[in-house]
Amino acid sequence: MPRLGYDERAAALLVFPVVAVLLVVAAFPILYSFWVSLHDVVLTRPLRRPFVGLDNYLRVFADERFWIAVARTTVYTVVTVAATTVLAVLVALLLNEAFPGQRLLNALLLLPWATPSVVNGLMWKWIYDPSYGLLNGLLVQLGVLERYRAWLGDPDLTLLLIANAAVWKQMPLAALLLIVTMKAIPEDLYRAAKVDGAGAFRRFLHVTLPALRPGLMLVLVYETMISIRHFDLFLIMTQGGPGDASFTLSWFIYVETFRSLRFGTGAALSYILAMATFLLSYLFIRFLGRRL
Amino acid sequence: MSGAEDRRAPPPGRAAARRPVAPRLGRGLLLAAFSLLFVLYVAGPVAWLVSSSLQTEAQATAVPPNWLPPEPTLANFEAIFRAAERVVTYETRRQGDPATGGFLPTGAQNLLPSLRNSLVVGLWVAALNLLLSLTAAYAIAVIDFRGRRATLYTVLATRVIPDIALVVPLFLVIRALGLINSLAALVVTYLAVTVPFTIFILISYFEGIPRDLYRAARVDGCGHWGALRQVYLPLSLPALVAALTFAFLTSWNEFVFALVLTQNVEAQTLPIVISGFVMDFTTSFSFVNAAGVIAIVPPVLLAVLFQRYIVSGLTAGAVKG
Amino acid sequence: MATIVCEGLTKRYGAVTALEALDLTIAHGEFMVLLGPSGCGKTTTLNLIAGLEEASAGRLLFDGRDVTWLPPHRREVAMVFQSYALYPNKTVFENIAFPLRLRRTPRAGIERAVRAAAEQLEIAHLLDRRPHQLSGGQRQRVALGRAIVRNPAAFLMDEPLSNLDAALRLSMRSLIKRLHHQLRATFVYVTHDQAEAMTLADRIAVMRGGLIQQLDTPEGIYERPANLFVAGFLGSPPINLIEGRIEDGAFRRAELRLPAPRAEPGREVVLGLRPEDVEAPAPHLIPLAGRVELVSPLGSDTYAEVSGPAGTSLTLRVPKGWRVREGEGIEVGVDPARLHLFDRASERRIA
Amino acid sequence: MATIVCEGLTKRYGAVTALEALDLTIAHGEFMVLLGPSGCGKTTTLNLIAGLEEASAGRLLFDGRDVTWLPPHRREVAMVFQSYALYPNKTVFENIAFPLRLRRTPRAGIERAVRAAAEQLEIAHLLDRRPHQLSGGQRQRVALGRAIVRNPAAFLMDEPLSNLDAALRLSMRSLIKRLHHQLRATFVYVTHDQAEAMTLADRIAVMRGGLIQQLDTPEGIYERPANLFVAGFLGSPPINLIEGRIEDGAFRRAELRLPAPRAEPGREVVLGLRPEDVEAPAPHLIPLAGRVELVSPLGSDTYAEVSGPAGTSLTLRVPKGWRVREGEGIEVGVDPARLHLFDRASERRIA
Amino acid sequence: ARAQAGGTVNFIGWSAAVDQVRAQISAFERATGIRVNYENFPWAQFRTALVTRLVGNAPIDVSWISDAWLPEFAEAGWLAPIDDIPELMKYNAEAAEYCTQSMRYRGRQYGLAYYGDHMSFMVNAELLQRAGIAAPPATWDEVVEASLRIKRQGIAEYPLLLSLAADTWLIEFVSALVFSHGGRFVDERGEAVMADPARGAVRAARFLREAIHTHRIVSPGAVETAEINGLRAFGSGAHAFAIVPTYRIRALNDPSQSQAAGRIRLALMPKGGPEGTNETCGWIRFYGMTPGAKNDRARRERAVRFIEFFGGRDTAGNYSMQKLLLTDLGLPFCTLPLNEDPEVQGFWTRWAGEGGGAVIAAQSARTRKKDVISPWFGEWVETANQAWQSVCLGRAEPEAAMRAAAAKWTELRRAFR
Ligand SMILES: Nc1ncnc2c1ncn2[C@@H]1O[C@H](COP(=O)(O)OP(=O)(O)OP(=O)(O)O)[C@@H](O)[C@H]1O
Ligand SMILES: Nc1ncnc2c1ncn2[C@@H]1O[C@H](COP(=O)(O)OP(=O)(O)OP(=O)(O)O)[C@@H](O)[C@H]1O
Ligand SMILES: [Mg+2]
Ligand SMILES: [Mg+2]
Repeated sequence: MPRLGYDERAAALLVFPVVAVLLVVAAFPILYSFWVSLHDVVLTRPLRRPFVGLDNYLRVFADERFWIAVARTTVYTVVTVAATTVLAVLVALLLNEAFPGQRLLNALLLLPWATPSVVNGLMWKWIYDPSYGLLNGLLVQLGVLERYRAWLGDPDLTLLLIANAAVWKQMPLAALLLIVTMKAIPEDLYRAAKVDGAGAFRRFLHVTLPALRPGLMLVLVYETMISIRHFDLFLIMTQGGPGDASFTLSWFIYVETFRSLRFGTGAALSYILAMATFLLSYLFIRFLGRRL
Repeated sequence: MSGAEDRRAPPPGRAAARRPVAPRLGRGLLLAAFSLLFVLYVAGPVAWLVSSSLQTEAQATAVPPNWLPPEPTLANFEAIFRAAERVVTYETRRQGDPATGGFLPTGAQNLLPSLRNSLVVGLWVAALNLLLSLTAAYAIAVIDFRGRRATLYTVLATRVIPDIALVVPLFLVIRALGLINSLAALVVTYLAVTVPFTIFILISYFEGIPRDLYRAARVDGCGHWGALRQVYLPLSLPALVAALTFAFLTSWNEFVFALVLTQNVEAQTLPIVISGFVMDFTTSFSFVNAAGVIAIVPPVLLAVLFQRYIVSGLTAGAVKG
Repeated sequence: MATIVCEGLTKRYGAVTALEALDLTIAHGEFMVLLGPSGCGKTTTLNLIAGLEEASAGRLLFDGRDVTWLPPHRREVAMVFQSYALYPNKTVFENIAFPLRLRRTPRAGIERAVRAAAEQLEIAHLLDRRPHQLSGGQRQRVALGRAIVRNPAAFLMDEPLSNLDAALRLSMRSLIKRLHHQLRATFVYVTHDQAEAMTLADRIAVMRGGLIQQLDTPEGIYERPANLFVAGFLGSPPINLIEGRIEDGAFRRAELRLPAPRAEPGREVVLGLRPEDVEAPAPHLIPLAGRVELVSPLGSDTYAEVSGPAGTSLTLRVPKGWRVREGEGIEVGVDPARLHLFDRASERRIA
Repeated sequence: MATIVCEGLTKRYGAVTALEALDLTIAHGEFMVLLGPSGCGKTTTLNLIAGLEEASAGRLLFDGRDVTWLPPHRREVAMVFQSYALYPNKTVFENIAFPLRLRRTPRAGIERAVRAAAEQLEIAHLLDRRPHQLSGGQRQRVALGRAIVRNPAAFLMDEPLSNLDAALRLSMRSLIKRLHHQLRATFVYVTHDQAEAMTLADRIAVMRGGLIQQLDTPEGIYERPANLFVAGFLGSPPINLIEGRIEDGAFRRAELRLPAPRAEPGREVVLGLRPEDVEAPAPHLIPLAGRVELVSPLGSDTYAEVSGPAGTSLTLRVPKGWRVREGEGIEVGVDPARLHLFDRASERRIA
Repeated sequence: ARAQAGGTVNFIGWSAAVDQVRAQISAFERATGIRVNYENFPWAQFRTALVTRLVGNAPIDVSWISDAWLPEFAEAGWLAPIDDIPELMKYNAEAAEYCTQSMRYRGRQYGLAYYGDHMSFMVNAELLQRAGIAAPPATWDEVVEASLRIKRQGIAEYPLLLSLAADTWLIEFVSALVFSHGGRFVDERGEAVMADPARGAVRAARFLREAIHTHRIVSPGAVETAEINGLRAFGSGAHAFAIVPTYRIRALNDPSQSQAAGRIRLALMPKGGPEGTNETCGWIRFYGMTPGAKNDRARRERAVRFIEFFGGRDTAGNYSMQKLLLTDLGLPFCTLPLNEDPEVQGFWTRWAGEGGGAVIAAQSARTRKKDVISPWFGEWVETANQAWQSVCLGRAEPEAAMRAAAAKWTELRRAFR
């Protein structure tokens, strides 16, 4: 059967600009770092960078630090993504209501997101500071705490506290995506659910939540993608410490690449992380996406 | 045929029964409580940022904390807005002392130019991003072409590799393009960084637009471009606002790429300049916070401008069933 | 079961008044059909009864209780939406089961009820599909299914059969009738199908522009339309209307003369003659002759457009077994008892 | 104007076959009505003709040109969607004007065309509203308006009048008819309304389960249904079907005996009698007696359910002017020429 | 005089002393006619930015370099030796030996100093006085004793302040502790000895652990206290003792920057344990030249003049930059002749108190460079940092932690061959 291919041609034309930009800016770096991951590139030995196949990957798997990093990354990512998502749903529900002042709250929502990451990191580090931090100040003034204490220095809390700083900053995007998804839910469905006898909570459960699927997919995919690779907060707040309490994969990659100058294993680590990220995203998309 | 209107005079208006207050009150209280929590959580830290930017360094690091500025001072802001490009010589150099309030980190004069750089980059990225991702998202969401899903996954896959691994090769690319230390370098980089996800945002929204509308447009005589412009564009305003905000703020926030791709005030963006205030010898938190406050203002203003496009019921009444 | 009382219910959308001071009492277990031209406020009425819109004025009582401000999910009414409003993420089964789930019906009970409903609606083979995989008529039946599995105080149905074929519509109609008999629930039903309205309704409310024009039994509405509008609205093809005046106890228009004993002399009137109210000429009938202009065979019946006496143009149903041809003459008989007379100024029925 | 030829058009959705090897030729300027039960593939056929779905197999020709893969906007067809598919962001005016704008019609021309169409559709007062501010029937008319302002090669209309009241439907019907006469464009029209189908169609295609059952003129379909399905599908209330066998040139079932001269003896058959095909008894008619079980007055007509001879249950239209009561006897006459005979096994028409 | 030489020098540094650098650049440009293209990044991101540029072959001529990076950068071929450039080598004669040593790798010298400093032991004289302690403690045991006394009297919750956050400063802080305990990380042959309980590293680790967990004289928050936060905390007057880079003395005694101003005094690094010495750890930062600059005649000439002007004497023959850094920021220098400068002497007296200058000089003479500097330092120090932090957190035995650090050292050293 002859196929005219109008659709194919239109699609190609419409997708082309993006592909072009990505080819120019993204393709080379990605392929280059993949090439590096297959070679023993250690910058302190510039003259030898032999092809080593998957050796870098094997080396990484054999490194106990890798497994520590995997554990830290898992905790951090799960906490961050879960907290962001839950908070975002709540915030979206609030801001999707019509009430006086709702527009103001909508504007406030942008505040954390618009705070530059550098400022965000410093601000939270300051808030957590053991000798003049606000958290200490607040808790002492409220009588919860007797005297100032170390927060980030407590290895059991470090990841959670960094996660909190991350959640604070990331939640607005997640909430915005969910709000936008909510705005697209046909009013008719709520009307049907009301008539079917659903109160506010059941309407949320049976109408809002299912309809939020695409939004949740966006949120989960994006938050996973960035949380699992989060880096700047660690640089500013703990540098992997105390001990190895915040030694995450992305921090490991940074250390391996820019501190140890081992570009080969750094790239291999990056690709391992990339695979994990992609797999997770794929699962979210397949699970929550409609036609994707 | 029916000549005169047969309109019964409306019966004397029986007013509707008074709407009961209790349920409204309950809802109001609930909303108020949640709003309060929301404001505390979201705006609390920023409020502290503002408050500390109005304090001197010593006041800001006092124990117990000064929640409100004891003697509000605009010195930090004045410093930023007064800071002018100057020739630094032995005579005009500054000897740092962060606590006096008169302290001004070197580079303060770069803050406003970098604000401009950030704005320019952000707006370009947002605009170009929209062009690129709208078309691509439309193609992927609406057109049934071979490789539809593969395209999406490939595009997304460009964003799974940690930035830190891409820094060096990206530097090589931008250098090869001769764009080092230019805003254009940042614009293309951020496009590549943001486009995959904005495409994704738009796709997931487009899929929710009734397909019969697309069909109607096609039958009425729209090609794909027409359907995109006439149906998908106007009906996805909220998603467009989200995507725009995302693209803008991502460029606004981005740090690592800007760090390696720019060299000076010609192209440096806000985060780079602000992080430059965090110096080895003298860091003024109150000043950094003042800069942070200034950095927050433009995007929030923009957001307020665009927020009215985030509305519901855009497709109400379009289709039945 | 519920008595539904609307007291001066009014609904305004900005400058548009969709419903104007509606007074309507629907008895326990009554089957009320709302009839009226497009945009007359039928859907609005249902929405107000269901609580989906806020009344601009007026009160609504269920069994004497003021429910004007009661939220819809506390009202225990089932509704079939004109736009279906199916849950796109749920399968057909889940769509129909949803109201039952909300009422914590046991799993087995739900299964049984949904299957039974689907069986009756002839969509049992579609239970696993999602709404977007259904045809228009199938969707409409799912919407109907979602209502009929319930046992509410009142059913509100907004043109629930409009997209079904005649055969299916017939069986759905009897399904609804059975449901009504079984549950004795109150029904408020919107339809444009005269056969549906006539067979289902205990009473019909004919509406126009947000106002009720006539509220009566089906026969009452059809045989004694309260005004020109109601007369013209029911019946397809519609009633023939002829303007004239009463003289000497008879309707007169030029050479046309028809007996009208009870009418006040000198009045300007409109005479109504339904197309189907003509028969073969007979002694007890008034003869009516004309020329056939156009013949439309509808299968079951044939209609003819006839240029009648006094410059009138009439649509008549050709009596069974007759063969008529365009351009030929025709002569029929009319039973004077089946003529309708309306005042031309007030448009009200005279006789 | 276009001849539309479907050659083996097939559409599958996964395991579901919506349309199976459809062969259909629609001539230049023909008015083709698609008729069939819900879910039989009517909408699918329109979608394929418009190019909105990809055929799984088969070809589509417009005027002999293969357009199977031609994108919809190059096909110059206008379509009224079953779901209306109005542009929610555009006003009614803009909705109707949209196809004209796309064709770069001059501003004044658009204004005129849209106003004229709106006038005819009785929605001229709604031109500034947006779709969500309209009632169901008003939306449907906007959808219709968007099609009729155009001058395409073919009109595809999917139940365009289903949500309109009878009066409006009648005037819309004649509007469409006029349009057809004026433009002599090809029409493919889906409806469930028998009157619409009969009055508008040049030919009717009766479909079932993705297959065409009969393709014929309206009279042909009604009077000579090709099989049991078609016979049962048209007519409301539907045809009465009585099973029996042919003996001695007559249909027999127990004591019931009706002449059937042309039928092959010994065959198992089904006899069809339409409810309206009974009259007052007369010498040239076959008498038929029974007991009235249920009377349903529809206004224009009254139907009776009658338990007839040989344990049959028949629905009959009560001849004009008769008064029947439930429980009483009734006797009517049947014209043998109006009886339908079908083979019981193949369900095909015999005579 | 020699103006109009023209051309540009590309110089890259971290965001420190920016105004001083720019002032000097103005002078340099005026004096030589060579333009300077000056880029700076925050210290935290400096290595990332610099490495990227170096890998990407960006046209850098001169860069600030930390002594810790020297072996790595030299091995990577990013730094060119300058010992064949007499204009620069002549300054060795006037430089502290320790500084020159710190810029050497495998026998070659790679630059001229930007500044050189060491970790100092500082006390808050007022708190000592309030606690009735006459003289600063001379050993770490005495520090513990004094701290406990101060703590008991409620004068300070955590009398000893240590900044042990996991950043680039950590190795310098712990090296000071280790050296003062008479310990070494590595011996002269480069073998790891840090795990040897007889050599000071383990003893230092044990001291840390006890100070935090047994005596509670050091805050558990030390592991998140970065150098600058430590400075603020000490300046707030809440601590009696601290290890602080010497140059901080200026800020600490500046009333506009510190509440404890005027009360901070310097003392020799306490001795730890039986083999204890007063040794401390020093470091230097220097001007390095890239091979790209060195291999191009014109660029090389400009770079040499730049380095000389900044790291040596300016065209007028003065050590202007060094003096600027000292007087503005308190940064100590490597150039011995400046010690005789009355202004410099006045500076020390003003900010470090009477005799302060002498303590600095004495401590300076007891300064060792980090013995762990090596081509694998960058990689090893991550492990070492974790080990030290684990000790501070009480999550690892000092011996085990040092063994882990030693093992890593040995492994990396072997692998490098
Ligand atoms: N996306 C789909 N997936 C699976 N089956 C589908 C899909 N779309 C339609 N069908 C099925 O295809 C058949 C034909 O559908 P179509 O819409 O053509 O019916 P129709 O004749 O228009 O019916 P109606 O009168 O109810 O509108 C139906 O049985 C329907 O369930
Ligand atoms: N949101 C709205 N804004 C303005 N007018 C509205 C709105 N909704 C409905 N209307 C108008 O109110 C009137 C009544 O609408 P309603 O839907 O009740 O009509 P209906 O009787 O159900 O008609 P149909 O048979 O066409 O469905 C209509 O004229 C309609 O145009
Ligand atoms: Mg309606
Ligand atoms: Mg259909």
